[in-house]
Parts: sequence; structure tokens; C-alpha cells
Amino acid sequence: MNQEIISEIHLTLYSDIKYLDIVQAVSDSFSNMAGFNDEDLYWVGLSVREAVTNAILHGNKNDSTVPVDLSFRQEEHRLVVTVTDHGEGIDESMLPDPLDPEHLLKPGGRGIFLVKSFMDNVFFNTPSGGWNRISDGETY
Amino acid sequence: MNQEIISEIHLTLYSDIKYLDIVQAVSDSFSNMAGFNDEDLYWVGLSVREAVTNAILHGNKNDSTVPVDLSFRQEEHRLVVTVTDHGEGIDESMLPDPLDPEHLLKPGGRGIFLVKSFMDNVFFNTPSGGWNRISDGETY
Amino acid sequence: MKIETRTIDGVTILDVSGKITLAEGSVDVKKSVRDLLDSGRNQILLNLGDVKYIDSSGIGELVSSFTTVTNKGGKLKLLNLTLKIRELLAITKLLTVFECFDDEAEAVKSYS
Amino acid sequence: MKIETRTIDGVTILDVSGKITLAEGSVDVKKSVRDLLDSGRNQILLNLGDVKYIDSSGIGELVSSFTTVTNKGGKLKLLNLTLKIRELLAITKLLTVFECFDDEAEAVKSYS
Ligand SMILES: Nc1ncnc2c1ncn2[C@@H]1O[C@H](COP(=O)(O)OP(=O)(O)O)[C@@H](O)[C@H]1O
Ligand SMILES: Nc1ncnc2c1ncn2[C@@H]1O[C@H](COP(=O)(O)OP(=O)(O)O)[C@@H](O)[C@H]1O
Repeated sequence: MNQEIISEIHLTLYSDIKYLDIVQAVSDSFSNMAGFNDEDLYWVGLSVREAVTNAILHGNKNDSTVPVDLSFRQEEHRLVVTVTDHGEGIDESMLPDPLDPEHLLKPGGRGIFLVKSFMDNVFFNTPSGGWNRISDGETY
Repeated sequence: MNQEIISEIHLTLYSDIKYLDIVQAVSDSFSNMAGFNDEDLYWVGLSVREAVTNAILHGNKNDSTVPVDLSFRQEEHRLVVTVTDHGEGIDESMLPDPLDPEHLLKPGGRGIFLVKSFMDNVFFNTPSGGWNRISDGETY
Repeated sequence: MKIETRTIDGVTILDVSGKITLAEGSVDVKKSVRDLLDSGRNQILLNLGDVKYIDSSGIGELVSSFTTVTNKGGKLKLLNLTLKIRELLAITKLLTVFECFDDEAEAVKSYS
Repeated sequence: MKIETRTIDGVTILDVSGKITLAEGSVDVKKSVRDLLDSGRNQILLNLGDVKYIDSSGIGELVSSFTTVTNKGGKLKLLNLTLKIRELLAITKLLTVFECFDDEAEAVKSYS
């Protein structure tokens, strides 16, 4: 279903975690403009931060010459965030479940799980292409 | 003189003043990352806000389908901000001096003056092309 | 932006808070001032102490409010400039135009 | 992030403030905990009341600090979870792993 785009911005940064606070500031500011309440704004911001962290570390292997592209789109009933890196993409079926007792005490592996907890839809372009798309609000 | 780029981001938005708070959040966050003190961060943010306001209103004539491109670049001794719109550009020699007694009580005409007051260098691409480039720190 | 109005000794004080910017609708200041003039009140004091941010459009609103009031034979003065607003008015030479106060009682007295 | 250390009745309390994120160096928590273990202190209480933000990397640090301390025969518990941290630990089922307290005296007593 084609929905009207109310607001849209694009941000390009490079693969260095020093940019994460800027990413979060943009997310917060966009959510604010879109009229999100503080609670939604917070969890969207965390989700975006996690997705961009993954794009930097896993997708682009922390190579600071490689860009990460981020777009925020406000439609009437949802927010769509797209994070694009230049890696291999994610094979979702390979992701271990962090709630599994076997994984519960692992130091990592909770990023994507959190994104999926807070955003209504999460898409990965697999097996290659390296983008993920998260949206909050009504389903497609 | 070619200087090393330490940090760089690009932001694209559309010509609607509702995006100005996002622009300012990005500016503040970038200045913060670059280690600016609160005072410098504030005046850089205001300058960027004024330049983008002009790009939206004068350059792109408030047409919300037309993008404004913004880039922030941190070099060793300066910050370079480039604002690009799709208008005709500015002929600097045509700008009235807002300090002139004749203009002192005009409601408008202080935006570019403020940008020039707070940034060390301001360039306009004239007569056509519609970008302006402002930098803070050492001269070229 | 929020504007509250109160009157002391015939002087109408507008307590402005928030941002006076293009995006926030800087025209609200001008509109409030116009409404006051329409209702016959032209001794006006703008309290800017709680203004968190102002841009060139906001400065423009202060100037045009000033000229509108002056043209109607009234007086518009400023109270409690923040450091940032003071600096902006200094740079734009508008400190030479506006009468500015840091003390409300003194400001009110200056109208009589 | 800032970490201050104090000891009450043999329990070492780490007052953590600021952000526990990848970008802020979330490893600092783990490092502080390691240093404590090296100096023979293994009854540890992490006070998270002033933690403004935590991401999945920060949660990972809490978990690995927990396992390190437990493996050395010590105890690591949490004090003053913010609502956001509590929600994150609930979602990730880590509330079932960590012993959490809202009262410092009670937390300290639980070690004896
Ligand atoms: N953008 C990405 N590109 C490639 N692989 C990714 C990407 N994001 C996540 N992954 C893979 O998925 C795994 C799980 O990610 P995540 O749940 O965020 O936990 P963590 O980052 O702590 O490992 C990562 O370890 C990585 O192998
Ligand atoms: N990006 C731009 N493109 C085209 N013209 C511009 C641009 N920015 C400014 N101008 C011109 O320069 C004039 C002065 O701009 P400024 O000093 O910002 O004051 P104001 O916007 O209040 O008029 C504008 O009125 C406009 O005619």
C-alpha cells in the first residue's frame, strides 16, 4: 500500500561509532517533529542506535571510509527508518535467540532482538545488500 | 591548502521550515562531537539555522519537493558547513547593510549578516548555483 | 512560544517564554502587540527573560513590534535580556534602538 | 560515564553515572569490576540510579561483569534501576538473572 510521505530526511555518516550520538539526536529530533511521545521517541532512538551500530561494526567492519546511509520517513500512520551499509547483509535464520537459556549470559547478541522488540516491523535485505528497514506504527 | 578531514556527515531535507529544529540538533551534536565549547556551538548552530532558513525560503522558494543539502566537515583547525539549495544563488554586492541607519528598523535582512558575524568565512557560489559555505576556525 | 500578559501601573508586561523563531511562529509577538494596540494599550514591556532562543526572524519581530508601537505614539521596551539576546542586539546595533532593563520596577517607572 | 566507589559493611558499591554505551566506553564497568576482583573484593553492588542511557552493548557489560564475578565466587547485584533499564532487563529476561534492589540498606544486608 502506498502511503503519503509527510516528512523525510536522509543522513549519511561514516563507519565510526563517534557518530552515534548524532544519529540519536537526529532520531530524537525527527520523532519529536513527527509528534511522538517521549516513550516512543526513546525506544525508536534506541532501535535506530542499535541498527546503526550494527551497520558500522558488522556491515562496514568499522572501516571509517565506508558510509552508512540513514533515512527517516514519516507517513500518516507510521515511521519508516532505513539503515543501509555496504556489508553482506544478515541471514535472519542464523541469529541465535538471546532469550535461550544457552545464550542468556552471553555478552552480545541483543541488538537486533531489541530493535525487533520496539519496532513493529523489521526487514533485512538478505542474503546480500546490507540494509535493514525498521518501522513503527501500523503494519503494511 | 588541503586539510585532513576528521569527521564528516551529510544531511538532506526538504524545503519546509519544520525541519529547522532537526538541522539545529545535527549542528549542535556535530559541534559537540568536534569538541566545541557551548558558546561556539551556539553561534555555529544559529548560523547554520539562518543559512538553511535562507536555502528553504529564498533558494528553494519554500517548495517542499525541493531538497536542501547540508554537510558538516571537521578538519584539524576548522569546521566547514556547506548548504546547497536549488535556487539562483546570491549576489553579495546586492545585499543591503542591516546596520545602515536606513535599514536598521527593517524587519528582515539580518540573516546573512549574523552568519558572517559568527563564522570566519562565508562563501556564496554566485551568480548561480545556490550554495553557501561557512566555516569556523582558521582561514584558508 | 508562550506569551502571558499582565498590567502594572498602566504598563502592559508581556512575559514571553520559549523560542522566538520562524519555525515557532515568531509572528505571535507581533500579533500580541497589535492586539494590545487595538485595545488601546500602548505602554508595552516585553519580558524576554524566559526566551530560550531567538533567530533573525525573531529579532525582526521585535523590531517591527517596536516600530508599530512607536508609530502609534506608544512605547515598547525590553526587560531581562538573556546574554545571547543582548549579544545579538549588540551586533545588529539594535541596543541603540531599544530601551532595555534588568529590573522590572525600574522599567515600569520609566514609562511615567 | 563516571564511576565512584565506596564500601559499606564489606560490600563495594559502584555509583555509575552517565551513559553505559558502546560509544561512551561501556567497558569501563567491566574494567572497574575486574579491578575490584583483583584487589580481592567480590561483594559488588552496581548503583545504576544515575545512568541516563544504556544500549545493548551496555547491557552486555552488565552481564559479563555478572558472570565474571560469579565465576570468582562473588556476588554482583544491581541497585536503583531506572524505569528504562528495568524494561530493558525485563525484555531480555535478565531480571531473572540479576538480583535487583531499590533500597541501598536492604541491598547491602542481602550480602550477609
Ligand atoms: N548490518 C549487519 N550486517 C551484517 N551482519 C550483521 C549486521 N547486523 C547484525 N549482524 C550480525 O548479527 C549478529 C547479531 O547482532 P546483534 O543482535 O545486534 O548483536 P551483537 O551486535 O551484539 O552481536 C551480529 O553479531 C552480526 O553477526
Ligand atoms: N539561499 C539563498 N538563495 C537566494 N537568495 C538568497 C539566499 N539567501 C539569502 N538570499 C537573499 O538575500 C537576502 C538577505 O538574506 P538575509 O540576510 O538572510 O535576510 P532575510 O532572509 O531576512 O531577507 C534575502 O532577502 C534574499 O533575497
